[in-house]
Amino acid sequence: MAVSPEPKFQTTGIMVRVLIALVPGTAVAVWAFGLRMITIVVSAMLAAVAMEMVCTRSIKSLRDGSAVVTGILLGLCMPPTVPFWIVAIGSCIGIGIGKHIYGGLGKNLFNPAMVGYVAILVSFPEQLTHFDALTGATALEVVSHRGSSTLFELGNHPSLGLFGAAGYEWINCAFLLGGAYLVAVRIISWHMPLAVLVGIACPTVLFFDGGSAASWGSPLFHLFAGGTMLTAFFIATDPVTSPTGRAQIWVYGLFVGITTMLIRKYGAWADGFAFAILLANILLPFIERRVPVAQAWNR
Amino acid sequence: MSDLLLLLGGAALVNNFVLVQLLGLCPFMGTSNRIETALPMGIATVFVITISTLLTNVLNTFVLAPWDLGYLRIILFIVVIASVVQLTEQYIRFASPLLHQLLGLYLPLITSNCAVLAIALTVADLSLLSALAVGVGGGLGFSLVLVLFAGLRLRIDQNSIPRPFRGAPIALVTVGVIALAFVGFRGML
Amino acid sequence: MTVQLALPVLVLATCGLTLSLLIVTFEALFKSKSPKDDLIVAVNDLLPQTQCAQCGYPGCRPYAEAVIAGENFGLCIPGGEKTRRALASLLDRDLGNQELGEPTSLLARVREAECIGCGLCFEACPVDAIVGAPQFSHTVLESHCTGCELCVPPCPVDCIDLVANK
Amino acid sequence: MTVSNQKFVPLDWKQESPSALLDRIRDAEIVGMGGAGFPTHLKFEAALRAEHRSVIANGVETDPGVSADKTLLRQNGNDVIEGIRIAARVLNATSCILAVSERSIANQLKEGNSSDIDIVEVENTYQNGEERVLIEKLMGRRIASDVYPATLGIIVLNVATLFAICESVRDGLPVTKRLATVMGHDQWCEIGTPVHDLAPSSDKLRVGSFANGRPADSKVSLQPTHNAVSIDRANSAMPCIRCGWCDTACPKHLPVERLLNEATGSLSAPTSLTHLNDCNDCGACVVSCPSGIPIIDYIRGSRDRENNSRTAERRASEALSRFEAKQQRISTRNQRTLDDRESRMQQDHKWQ
Repeated sequence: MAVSPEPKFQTTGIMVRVLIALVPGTAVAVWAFGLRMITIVVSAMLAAVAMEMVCTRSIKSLRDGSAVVTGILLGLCMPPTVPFWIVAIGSCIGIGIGKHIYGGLGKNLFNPAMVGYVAILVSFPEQLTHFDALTGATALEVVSHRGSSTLFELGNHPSLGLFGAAGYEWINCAFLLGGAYLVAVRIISWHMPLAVLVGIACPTVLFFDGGSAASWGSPLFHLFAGGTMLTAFFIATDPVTSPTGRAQIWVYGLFVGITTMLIRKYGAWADGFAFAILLANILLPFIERRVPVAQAWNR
Repeated sequence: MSDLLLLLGGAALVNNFVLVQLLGLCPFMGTSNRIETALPMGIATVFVITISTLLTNVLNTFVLAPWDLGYLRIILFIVVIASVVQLTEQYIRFASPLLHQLLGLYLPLITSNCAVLAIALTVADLSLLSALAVGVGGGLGFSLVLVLFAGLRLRIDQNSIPRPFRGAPIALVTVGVIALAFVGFRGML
Repeated sequence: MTVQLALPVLVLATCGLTLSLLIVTFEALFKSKSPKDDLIVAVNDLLPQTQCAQCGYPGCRPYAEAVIAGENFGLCIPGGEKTRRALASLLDRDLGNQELGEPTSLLARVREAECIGCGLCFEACPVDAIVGAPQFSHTVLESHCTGCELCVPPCPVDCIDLVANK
Repeated sequence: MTVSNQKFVPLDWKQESPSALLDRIRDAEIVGMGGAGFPTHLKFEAALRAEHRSVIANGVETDPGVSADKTLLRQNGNDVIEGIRIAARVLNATSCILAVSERSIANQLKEGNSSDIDIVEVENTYQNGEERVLIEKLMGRRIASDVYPATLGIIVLNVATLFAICESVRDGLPVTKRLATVMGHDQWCEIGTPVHDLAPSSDKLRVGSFANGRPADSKVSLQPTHNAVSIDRANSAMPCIRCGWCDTACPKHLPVERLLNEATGSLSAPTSLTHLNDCNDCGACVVSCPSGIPIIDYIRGSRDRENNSRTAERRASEALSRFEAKQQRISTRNQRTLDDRESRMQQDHKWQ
């Protein structure tokens, strides 16, 4: 029998490869922040799966694995000190309001993981932004709220590691590795991650002035700080809430990168990737030019 | 000049009248299910807000403040806003009857849009220029979110949504998530 | 005491007066021209143009004018449910529970053997879909016929019947 | 398509004149069995008008899940070769090519035959089975999408069609059966038998490959163009996750994901008809879809709806213009009678 060209992957095949790509990042996160990170990610995933079963009243829809991936992504955004019940609430909001209220997989307007994350970030600010003794405040917070001291004076602050934020620089390297695997296996196209990373790098390069008081921080620092790589390779490339055309992908990615940087520099939040993704989802119908604005004009 | 821009940006994004201060929700929900009504409504609202902010600010600084008739503010502002809306409606009926028919009830509804009165009241004591900045910013913020929301509602697939959430409930949920996203702008200015 | 009372009344009166004057001048200035001809065209475009008068109006355009003036927008039988919903969404009226069936598009067909060539159907057809010389048998152009059934009553020998349009 | 089943007189095609062979093909009502179902004799007549002609036998079967042509070539390869020779004789073609997609078939056919037909192996990528792509690959000529290759003298015939030609000319048999992959294994099936008798099963069936076949309800019977019958994969389709893989797979670069979502109603902005008409039902998008959605059914559905509403709009606007012309004609006629009466009133009569 001749080899008939079966489709590249079934959707379950996609999920397996995405999970494989997430393993290195999760491992480094556990190494950096301690074993508690495992329980956070697992509880996020279990809550997501439970909510999926509640919403669809069947386990059939677990096949496509979107609930598992959403749960893990949400878990990885969490700081290590967050209580479990908050993470569970985040997963339930993400899967329930982020996805199933719109009619299940493929119909949601917003990235479920980000809806859950922003919901708990906004409603439980104190548990989600302060960190334990290991890093004190995250490097991002230290850099953006450091008042007048220059980057150099900050050099020996515990939160600053070799070239990025202490634990975070290795986590981002691991996600970069996982992301490269996904691109190699052609699950995601390289356009979106590159667009996001360019979006993040551009403002820092433009405004880079040698680490003075008002500087944004070095491009390298921002590329390997907070959730940059996780956003670029795993969150921005969620197929349901990201565009398909090449030009649209670049507009979407650049918008996410630049908005993340704006929020990091001027906003009150330490890391703005979650808000940037949601804002990009709001703009998606216009980015993909599927809104008949011309028709409305000639009324 | 730059602080005027900051005022405008702040009113449009950081404390957006619809999403952060939750004002003007009824025309927002009413006209956003079709882009043909959302776009003209947005433009009409920006126009009404700008003109009424101008008039109310002038009235306040030259009439109400010197004779300390502050308590007349709400009554007077509502009269001004209502007449501005009436004028715009007459012009729209003259310019394009089809648009007038399309907007239908929602055009006169701008008078009862609490965002318009809220802006007029908040900027009453400011200087004319900054009042205008906040007015235009508030109006632009309202219309921007209205048009974006109309675009989003096109993507909602009504028949795959669970039955109790169809129509207005799913729209309110979506507005909630948009408001969540706009929290990202907090602290920017 | 009276000054405290008179001042606010004075202020309100003058504002009210000036604004109402403004409105009256606007009303005179921008008197809306002939009622709504581009609106009529918009509504007319939605109708299937069969000119069949099954809605009780002599043609599609009179029915469009009537609908704008408030007539029930569900009378267009050939348009069926699709036209009814389109009219409702254009004029922002609620659909109500009246449900029109799917329009079955029909075609008139002349049994040419029995046709006596009187030409009455030629006069009756609103869209000139029937051709034929006096005293010669007439026939219906299927590409032009809109299935409005207006040619059936005037035919003296009743040789026109309606077939489903495939 | 009714199938005539009266018998013919077997002909010795080496002596018969090309026109006699052509008449036989016309009488046997042979149609292309590759998928289009175009009457073969019309193709021949079109090709005869070109100066030099060549015959290409299309054994490249890249439809996923279908192996009918391959099995036909393995079992009756020689009849197919003879069919090619008959076709070559009818057209007195200058060159004959038999394209196959498997090395084992190519080798098996090569040893038994002389060199007048060169057997070429083409790799099994999805697009190669399509007529124009195959011509470009074999002869390096790109055919414009609005020109029929037959008019340029290049005739592409499916191997099943050639087998039918051989049987009708050499053995005088009518075309009553064809080899099809039913539920995964190949069998000879009578043309015209209802599909549900061929593959009795509860859930929905699909005729042709799952890439560009059609759903088969109870009334559908096997036609010469159907090369497979299988369970409809759409039953287990998962929702569309807008991954865009169908956009990259589409050879015509259409916004397939947008067309699909507009067809299923989850996107309400209407799309332009040109995209829908550009699609030539190749099914590459269905093959690439990770959720197993029969995208081609939705696109065909929305294309028919779009075409019907377009013709309805055209007819409505024409009817409107004719109606206005008639009103105009009547009013001028009435106006003329009024004017005549008016002018007659003006003349002074004899008794005044």
